[in-house]
Amino acid sequence: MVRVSLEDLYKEVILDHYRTPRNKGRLDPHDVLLERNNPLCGDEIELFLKFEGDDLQGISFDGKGCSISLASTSMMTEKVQGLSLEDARQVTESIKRMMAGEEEGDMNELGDLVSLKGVVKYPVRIKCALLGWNTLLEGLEEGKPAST
Amino acid sequence: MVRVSLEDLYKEVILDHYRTPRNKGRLDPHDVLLERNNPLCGDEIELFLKFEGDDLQGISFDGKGCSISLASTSMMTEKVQGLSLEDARQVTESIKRMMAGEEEGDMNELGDLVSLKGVVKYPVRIKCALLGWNTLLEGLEEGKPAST
Amino acid sequence: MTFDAAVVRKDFPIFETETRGKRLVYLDSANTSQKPRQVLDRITQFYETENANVHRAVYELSEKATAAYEGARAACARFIGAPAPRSVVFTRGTTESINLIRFTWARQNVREGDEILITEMEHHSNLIPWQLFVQETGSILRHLPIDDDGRLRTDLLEEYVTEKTKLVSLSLMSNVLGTINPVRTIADAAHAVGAKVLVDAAQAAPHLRFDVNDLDADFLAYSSHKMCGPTGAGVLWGREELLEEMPPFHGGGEMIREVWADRATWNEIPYKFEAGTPNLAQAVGMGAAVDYLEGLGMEAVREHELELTRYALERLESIGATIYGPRELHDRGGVVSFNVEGVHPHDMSTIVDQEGVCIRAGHHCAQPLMRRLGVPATARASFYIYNTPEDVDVLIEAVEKSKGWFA
Amino acid sequence: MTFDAAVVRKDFPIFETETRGKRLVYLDSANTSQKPRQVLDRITQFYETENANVHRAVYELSEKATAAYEGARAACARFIGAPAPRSVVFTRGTTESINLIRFTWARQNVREGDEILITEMEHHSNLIPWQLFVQETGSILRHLPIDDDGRLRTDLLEEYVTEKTKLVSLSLMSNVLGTINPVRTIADAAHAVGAKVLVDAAQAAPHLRFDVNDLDADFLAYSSHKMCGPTGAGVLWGREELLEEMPPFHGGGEMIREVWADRATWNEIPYKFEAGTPNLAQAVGMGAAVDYLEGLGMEAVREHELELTRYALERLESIGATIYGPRELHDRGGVVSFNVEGVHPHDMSTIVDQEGVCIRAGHHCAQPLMRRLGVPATARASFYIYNTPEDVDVLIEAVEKSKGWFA
Ligand SMILES: Cc1ncc(COP(=O)(O)O)c(C=O)c1O
Ligand SMILES: Cc1ncc(COP(=O)(O)O)c(C=O)c1O
Repeated sequence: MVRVSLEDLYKEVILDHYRTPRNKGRLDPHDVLLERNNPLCGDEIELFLKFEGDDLQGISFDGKGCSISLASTSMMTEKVQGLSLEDARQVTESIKRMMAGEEEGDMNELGDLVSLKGVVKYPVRIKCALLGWNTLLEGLEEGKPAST
Repeated sequence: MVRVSLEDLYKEVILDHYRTPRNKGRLDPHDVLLERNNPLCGDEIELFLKFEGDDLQGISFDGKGCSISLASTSMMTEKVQGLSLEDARQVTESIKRMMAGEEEGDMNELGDLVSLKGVVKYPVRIKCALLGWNTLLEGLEEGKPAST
Repeated sequence: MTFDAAVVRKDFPIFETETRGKRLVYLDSANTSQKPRQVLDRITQFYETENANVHRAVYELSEKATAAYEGARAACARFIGAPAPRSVVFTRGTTESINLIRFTWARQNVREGDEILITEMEHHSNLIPWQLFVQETGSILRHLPIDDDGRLRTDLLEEYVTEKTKLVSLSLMSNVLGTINPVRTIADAAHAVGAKVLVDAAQAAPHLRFDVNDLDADFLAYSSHKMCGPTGAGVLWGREELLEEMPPFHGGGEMIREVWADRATWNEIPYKFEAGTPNLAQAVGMGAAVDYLEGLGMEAVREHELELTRYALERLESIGATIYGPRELHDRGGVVSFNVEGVHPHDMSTIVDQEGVCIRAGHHCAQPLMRRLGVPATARASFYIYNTPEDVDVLIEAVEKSKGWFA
Repeated sequence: MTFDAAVVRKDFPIFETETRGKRLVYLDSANTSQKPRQVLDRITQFYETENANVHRAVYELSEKATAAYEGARAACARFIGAPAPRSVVFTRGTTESINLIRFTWARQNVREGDEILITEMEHHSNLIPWQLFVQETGSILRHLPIDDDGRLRTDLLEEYVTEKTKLVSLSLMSNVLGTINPVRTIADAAHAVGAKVLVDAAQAAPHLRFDVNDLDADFLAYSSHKMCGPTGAGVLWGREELLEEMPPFHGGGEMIREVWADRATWNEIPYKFEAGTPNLAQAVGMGAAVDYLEGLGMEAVREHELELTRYALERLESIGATIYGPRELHDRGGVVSFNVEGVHPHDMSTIVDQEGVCIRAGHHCAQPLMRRLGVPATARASFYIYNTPEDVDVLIEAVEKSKGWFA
């Protein structure tokens, strides 16, 4: 298992996205807008989704919170933008399994996102890291059903 | 302090009164009848009192329960019968203080009753020993007020 | 496969002490059990190396505390065959667990004119909450009778379980009679009319292997202190879907999700029912008690107690004691209530205490049952894993002695 | 006359452990405190030499247990200047104590249209019970505001304490701001209109000397685990005449006197409110914690904490932290909430944890207060008898480090 020190986790992954969030701000037009929060730390996000057929054509977010929740959400938007709903769902499930410690996390599938695994060592922060992903999962439900 | 073994307490004091209770049965006529119990052990007594002016002219009891509650009540009736209400009250208070461990118990005032002190070593049984006395105290309240 | 109680006894530091200068013969485990070193050590270890508040804080110590606490929850779930740890709510004990149902599920689901069925052998903890509840709501409390052997009159179920019945609450094992009740039969009858079943497992959990699925229970309560665990801990298990639907009980920290000045939303189960700082070290200790008992094996525990009970019943009958509760061993636990002619149980208890024997005397928190049995009180000996046949011998000798005093 | 915290620290075994390979700097005592050996030993001693159920049994072991339990009650009464042990009810903690009043006294005395007054700085444990209560009864919940310094607006008392006010429930010390509230002033106003006063002393009891008579409180709640005692114990103190009048809360063993199938009578106070097997060992441990704190002297405790707080405020201000709560030390306890520009408190907490520093980050069970302060969360350092100025130095260094990461 890759051992990432907290300092590396922050300095090499989190801070970049925290300081320069990708896809931040309102997305217009959008098909779905979800507001979710993590009352424990006061993290709040708004997630905007735009569908095109079976694809997640557009995604953006806004919000405030700790660096882990915001960076994780920013990385998420980069990763899933343009994927099919089904693929987006699968990536999300992989991330959730990885954060639950059930899976190592596949570099090929997840790329950079694997570095989020460093958070697993800080159980209380896992909720922060997953806030965006859980919101996305809800949002995908409202999109076109993937192959049925 | 007199050290009474449990065996002595039972054999020399309690059992005599338990087997041959004094003043047992209904007293007629009576001025006061009180039924009281100690739900913890299921002890139940009925106490009959007859007043004559300021004196406790007659007293009897009936009931069922453990040997300590019945013997103590039997001894009580022997002791207070014929006393003035005020004296009966004072004896009762002395017994209660003795059982609370606040007083040694005065042989002159209490006589045989001092041997009840052996019960102090068995705190849960103190309630048994005092059932009759507490009932008497209530009953005396209903008698003529002592010197006011 | 059973164990050697004399060896098990060595796990329990209290047996290194004497009482009244005599070897301690502790026969009051139905009241509260003694605690093995393994459990005490776990509690101390928690305070010495993991102590912090749970769930709320980010630092490592709090994570350790949370892991210990949630690990205990998983153990307490596994112990009763509960499918998911999240269906286990930590409480102070059985009494609080039952009252929790009174203030939540029952308030939501039982209305004026509805019936709650308990039995004639219930502990006050499974009686008074329902008395209070029916007084508050105008519902009706009924009591399924027992027969003269101390077994439930299941032949009367049809009469007592009706369309009006909303809840059947009964003990899996009686703390006075030792009877093990046919909960599954009763649950089937209850479910047939749409009623829910709450099982008081305070006496069963320490002594019997059972499974909430086999019992088909809807709720089940048990206490730590009677099963080698610390005081101040207990469990309310409930079907997840029922717990989800129930309103919260106490308000406070941890049971909330979002809070405004005038309203709030609730945390997920089981936290919704765990307001305030939980009994952390006690839950952890209860988990250790589960581990300890599972180490011995609950089948072995049961077998050991059956042997002691057989022997005790035999010896008590041989000295002419009256036994309350079933005489045969089938569906019977290691609780033996008895009386000896001419000796009030309170006197007996005081006298045998001189010989180092701890038995309970009184109504055993079951006054209505005492009335049904027609006695003001009984003596009661109850057995556990650290008791030996020698303990029974000392008991019998001491009882004989008390008879001698009153002869 | 104060004590040497470095010496006191040696009483606490947890400080022999390390966290993340660093010296443990525990600054989360407002959440839960660490436990001294003296308390842990007392708990173990109870289980090893006195363990039995209380009140109910006749034998010597049970008498010892009862004496230990009632001795603890006397200690907990003395600690808050309560006139009689019988006015002290043992609960699981402050949260349960407050909910007990909600389900008993309040149900009996607060009606539709009546008002309950709390404050803007209350912990969820003194907020949610009243939200639930007013929803259940149609009464009204009001919040006495605070000023920007984090002190209660006592100048508004006349407006908030009215003829409709039946209960004023407030904390003696805030777990977020550190403010020590002028309870006596508020109690006088409440009593002038016939309202009762419930004091949440969860934060005050571990740190301040106070007396229920001087406060002129009617009820007061505090928790063991925050004051060197075990988890799973707490106190509800009440004026005897109020406790006498109140209906019982939980139904079960011990709280009854006589029981029939359909009704029962109640035991005397405090037992009327202690249904079921109590948290015996925890109460005994809480008593030992009282003894331990009284051994140090509560004045000395206060003085020690004031010094640490002065130093911490000074150093935090010197690194540009925003402080929430009073800046001056008068009427202020050793709880310091703060934020550092650019570093979310959760990130800070995770980062300082790497340096062995345990601080709390979040809403501290006071979400409405967070909104009033206009922040989603704060970091919080809280001090106790085992903290030293060195701990503050390590904290400041660690906070600087977290700033560095985000610089
Ligand atoms: C001010 C205040 N009130 C109430 C509580 C609740 O106490 P407990 O969690 O011990 O029930 C706390 C602590 O969490 C507190 O700080
Ligand atoms: C059958 C039964 N139910 C309930 C209880 C109450 O348990 P606790 O006192 O642990 O709340 C007991 C024990 O006292 C019991 O024996």
